[in-house]
Amino acid sequence: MRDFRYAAPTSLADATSILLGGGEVRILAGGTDLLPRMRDGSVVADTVLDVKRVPGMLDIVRVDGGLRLGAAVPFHRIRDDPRIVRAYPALTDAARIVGGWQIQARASAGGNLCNASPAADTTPALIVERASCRIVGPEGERLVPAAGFCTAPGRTVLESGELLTSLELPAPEERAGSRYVRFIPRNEMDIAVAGAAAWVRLDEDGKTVADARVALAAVAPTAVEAPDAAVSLIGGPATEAAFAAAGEIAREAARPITDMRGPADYRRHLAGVLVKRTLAGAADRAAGGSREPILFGNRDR
Amino acid sequence: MTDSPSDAATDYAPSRVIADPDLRYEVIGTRPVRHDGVDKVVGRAVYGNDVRLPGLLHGAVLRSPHAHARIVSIDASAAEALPGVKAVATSADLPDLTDCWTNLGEVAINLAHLGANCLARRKALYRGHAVAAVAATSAHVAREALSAIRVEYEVLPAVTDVLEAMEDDAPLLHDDVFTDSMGSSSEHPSNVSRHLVFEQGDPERAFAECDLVIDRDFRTASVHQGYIELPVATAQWSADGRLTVWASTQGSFTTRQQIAGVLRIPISDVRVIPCEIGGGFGGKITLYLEPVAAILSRKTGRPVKIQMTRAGVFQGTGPTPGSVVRVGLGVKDGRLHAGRAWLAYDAGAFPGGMIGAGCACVFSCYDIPNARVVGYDVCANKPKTQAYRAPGATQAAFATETVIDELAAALGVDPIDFRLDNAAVEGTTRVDGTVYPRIGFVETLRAARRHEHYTAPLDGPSAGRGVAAGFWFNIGLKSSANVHCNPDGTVMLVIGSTDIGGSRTSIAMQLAETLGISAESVHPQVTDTDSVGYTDVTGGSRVTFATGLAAHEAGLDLIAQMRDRAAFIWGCETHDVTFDAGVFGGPDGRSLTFAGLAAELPGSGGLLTARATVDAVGPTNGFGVHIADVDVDRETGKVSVTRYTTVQDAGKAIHPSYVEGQMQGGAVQGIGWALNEEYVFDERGHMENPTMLDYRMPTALDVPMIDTVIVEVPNPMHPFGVRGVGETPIVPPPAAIANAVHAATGLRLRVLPMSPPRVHEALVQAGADEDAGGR
Amino acid sequence: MKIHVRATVNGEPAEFLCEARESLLEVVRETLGLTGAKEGCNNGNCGACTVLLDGVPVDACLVLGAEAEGADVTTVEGIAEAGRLHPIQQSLLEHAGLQCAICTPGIVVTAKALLDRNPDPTEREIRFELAGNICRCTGYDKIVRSVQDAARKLAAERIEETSA
Amino acid sequence: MATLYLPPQMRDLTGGDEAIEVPAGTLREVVARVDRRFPGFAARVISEGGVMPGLAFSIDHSITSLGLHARVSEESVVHIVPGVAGG
Repeated sequence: MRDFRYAAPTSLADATSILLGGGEVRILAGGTDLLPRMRDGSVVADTVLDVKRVPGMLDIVRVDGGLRLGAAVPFHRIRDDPRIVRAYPALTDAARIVGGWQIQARASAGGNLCNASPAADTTPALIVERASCRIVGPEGERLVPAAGFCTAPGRTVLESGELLTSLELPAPEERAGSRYVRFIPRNEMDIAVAGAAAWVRLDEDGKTVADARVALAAVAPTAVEAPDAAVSLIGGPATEAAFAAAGEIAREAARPITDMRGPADYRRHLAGVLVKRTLAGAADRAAGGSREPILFGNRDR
Repeated sequence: MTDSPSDAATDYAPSRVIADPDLRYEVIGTRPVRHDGVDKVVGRAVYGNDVRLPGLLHGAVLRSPHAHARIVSIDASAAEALPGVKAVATSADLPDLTDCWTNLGEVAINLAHLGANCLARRKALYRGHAVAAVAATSAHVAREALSAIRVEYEVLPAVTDVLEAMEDDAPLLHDDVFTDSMGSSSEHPSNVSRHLVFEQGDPERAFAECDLVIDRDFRTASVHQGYIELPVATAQWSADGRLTVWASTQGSFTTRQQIAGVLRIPISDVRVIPCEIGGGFGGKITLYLEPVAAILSRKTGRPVKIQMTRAGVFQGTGPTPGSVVRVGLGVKDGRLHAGRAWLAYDAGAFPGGMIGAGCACVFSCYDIPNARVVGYDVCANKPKTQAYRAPGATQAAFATETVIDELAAALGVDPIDFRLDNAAVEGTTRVDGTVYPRIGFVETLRAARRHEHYTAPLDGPSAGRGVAAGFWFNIGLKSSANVHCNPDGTVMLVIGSTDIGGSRTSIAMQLAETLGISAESVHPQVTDTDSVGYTDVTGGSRVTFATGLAAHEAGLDLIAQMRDRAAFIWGCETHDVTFDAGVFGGPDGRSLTFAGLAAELPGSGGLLTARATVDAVGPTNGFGVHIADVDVDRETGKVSVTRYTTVQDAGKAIHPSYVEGQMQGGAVQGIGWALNEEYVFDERGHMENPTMLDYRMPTALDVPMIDTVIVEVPNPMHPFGVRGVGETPIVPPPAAIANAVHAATGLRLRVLPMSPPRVHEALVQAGADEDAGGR
Repeated sequence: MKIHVRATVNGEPAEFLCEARESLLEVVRETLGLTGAKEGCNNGNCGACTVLLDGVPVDACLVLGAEAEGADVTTVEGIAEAGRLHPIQQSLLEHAGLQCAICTPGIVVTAKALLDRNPDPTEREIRFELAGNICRCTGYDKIVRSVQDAARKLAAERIEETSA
Repeated sequence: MATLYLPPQMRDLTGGDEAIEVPAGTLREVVARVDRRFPGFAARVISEGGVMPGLAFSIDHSITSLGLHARVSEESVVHIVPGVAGG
């Protein structure tokens, strides 16, 4: 790759001015996507802007009962943070399975969002956790829901000079739980063929679904919600049959492509299977089940 | 043969060794720490890319973006003008060789093809074919300069599928390759470079006599050796004409021979220094970079190092052939009576796949009196295939072992019993006419049958168990060893076999046993082609067998010299001096230990050096039996291997830990081949997954512990009974797993890899068939 | 223009100049001469280049040299202390957990980090955390056993220290 | 007499016979004698004074590395097989 300017500003203002300073500027957080793409020539940069020294980028702080997650906080800190494990387990699930430990040591949820790969594992998790993306730019600050951040493969809502600084996770709700599962041919070090996140809140009886959300990975140009699948559950019993039916509905939200990682039909089928499984996991957690991530993706159900 | 408990010296026992209880050794069969171990765990061992030289330039290789194209012109002037760029090389810098063969011991190779594979001449024959190379002051500069080389291509239609490549109207790769049928040549050029037929008995009549006949079709994808070390070569062409090459190679001498042949220079002008090698599995026998680095060095007068990229490895170096195999077997009165097989293996861009081995292996485990085997070696627009651990055998065994399983099921016979009933034994004639010497297949089958795993309960309705057998020839070839005796009673052992997985120690242990000293008293080192006698490649499961034999013979030479010296010291005749278990004995009860006599050497005429060079015969054959448990996720089609046991005849395990390691490593490569590894080509013949992310080799999380049982049926042709071990373990896994998937699901999968979408589709299809049948 | 970087490497202060495009792997290997970390893929898929960055295993090929400013870098050369092998190194030797050994430096570094964090890992935990280190030779069995054995050795050392 | 077994694809030379009895000697002598009886044989197995690349002779069920120098005894059985390489 050709050489470039490396900048590691220590203030947001400096970062913004570098972003606006001209030339092709690429943002470096974990670098796990950027560097391979620069090496294979698919991305060219005049300036690489390392945002990890910008204040707040690596912080996890409590805000109003919720959590503010710096955009560059690496997955290994997300997966090990008891506050996240307890309150946002779908995010922990996703953080634990991106690449291997070495990748998790660098890659971040913010980077996952900005990279805007349809197969990003944490994006569906952020969507069902109702995370907001805090964006800072020359015009000031704005909040965008995680579900609306990616617009197409490799494209986001970020405008010129804007930077994703943090993810705002709302206060967790009572009797709620979440889960992310994905399907890969290996058990680690792979890209999702399909993925599904779910969030479920149960009624006080602990058996009826009070509210639900479902989001899918790798079956559409961006991570997408499957609201019909979620709505189908509300007011009904939290049973395997209901989750399976929701999975069938979720398939309709899938618009997968065929590529080297899997045929479209198979991906659509997987979407249904994974939604069923992820709903069961989320409901179990809502009912007080373990929030510890399950190590083997393989037998997860 | 009795089961003996595992080696008590270790606190874990992954392997049970089943051995002849009468054989007693002091060193052989123990598990010392390998001699090169510390360097390798602290990061000090010098691999090919760790070579540092003053003035070193870095090279990079430009690869064809097309699967098949005529190279109209190459204009490197813009690249040469870039700052930091010192030279550009193309095939014009290599001698234009017409058919010119060199014998590498195991195989003869066509140097014209080898040279044209190193740098494409006239045509690029696959996507990733090297077209030009740059030497520059840094690897970054060299890589950037590649984009400044202007190559004009005339793109030609490409063919990557082996059956399509056999069609008469297929795009023709070479106009000078004709079909060879055992010495007779086809009239017209063809992608089919070789046609083989083996036959014994009267298969046609025999099939008519059978009670049960099953014919099945199989396909396997191209898979890569997947060594972790990127191929790398450093060359320094000195003004005096001497060329020194630091190589990552399985064979320094065959590398020297290939370099000299491709560059048309005297072999004595080439010195190859083998570095530590980060995996090969057959893929680091052929040259890719060495001649290119050499000509760049000649052009610049400076040493040049080239390291491939990982994409370059996948796209430019040998996978093993993809295959289409049809196997039919017939049973009469419960015995295999007739066999027929049709095999087509893709050779890649140049002739010379593994079809000979495939044909000879397809029925090699069994006594099948009537058989006919037909094979084709087929050129296609893929990287030239190279050897990969038991090359050609796994594809064939996948077919045969699946059909065997189906026959056993149809007959209602236990699959191991069925194999026992039909097993090849000493005296069985293989389809290529070879008659087996003492082999251990029956013992291996029995050990598998007895293993607790075979009858352990399975967990759940989606679980299944399968077994399969595997065979590999093993080879002998040439090896040398020098032994220098030190006055402190230790010896230096100098060998030429590059050490890929602990062979320094397995060879040193054989010398130690011969000399009656400890393994730690032998200091083995691998040296360069100027410093030791000719030694063939580390491949063919031959090193512990053949280089071990050389070390043993050098040890015998040293003992003979030391007996002479003891006789001199004691004033007696040499024949009065005995040697037993490390002690020299003389008249009147005089004796000296090995160390005691070594201490006397400097003052009694000087220290001694011994040597041996052997052309080893009788490597005999390796047989293995694997038991695989799988769990099939019916909703996704994903197959998980939940338990795995390998049983293999090692002849005699010199260092059991490293024998187990070969069995475990081969099994896991076979599991990868079975489940997820494959070259995915698009319609243009471009590999779509040239990364270690998308070419999915097993991770630690994808496999269980691999249990091992070493069976020891000593090889009568080796002083310690050694048989080759390294290759056989990759042969059984795909069939064992396919048979396990059948046990779990009732489905027969006959295409590799058995990847989740493929298994899922088969499950859906079976469900649909069932529904249709129900209606 | 080269970038001036100050870091701690294997416990010693280190200063180096690098181009922005140079990875930490290139820096430790080419500039600092620490060739223990290996390049197997140069895109984070094999783990052969694993080093510790502030105590956490990373693929050195996916870190820019410039990012190491102020960081604490440990390569495989820094795992053994004063010539004494770390228990994971000793266990790999005793259990034949290496064959060609090109992946071994990465395995040593990751396993050391694992044992620092989790002194008594289960087989699954070992396999999970080592999944980013591809080994093509061993089939992982003996590597897993080596890590288990190293955990036992470390536990014994801790008991010894406590009783001493 | 030694016995040379021809692979199916060479039996056109002998009118279909699989086995040929030949007097012992070096492999070179054996090949020359067979060639005299069945002209064209040598051209199928010898190239540039050595064994044809890609072929190998197995004498008494062991591939010989001695090429045409190999000794064939009165009781020997000789097979012609394709060369096989290991990995």
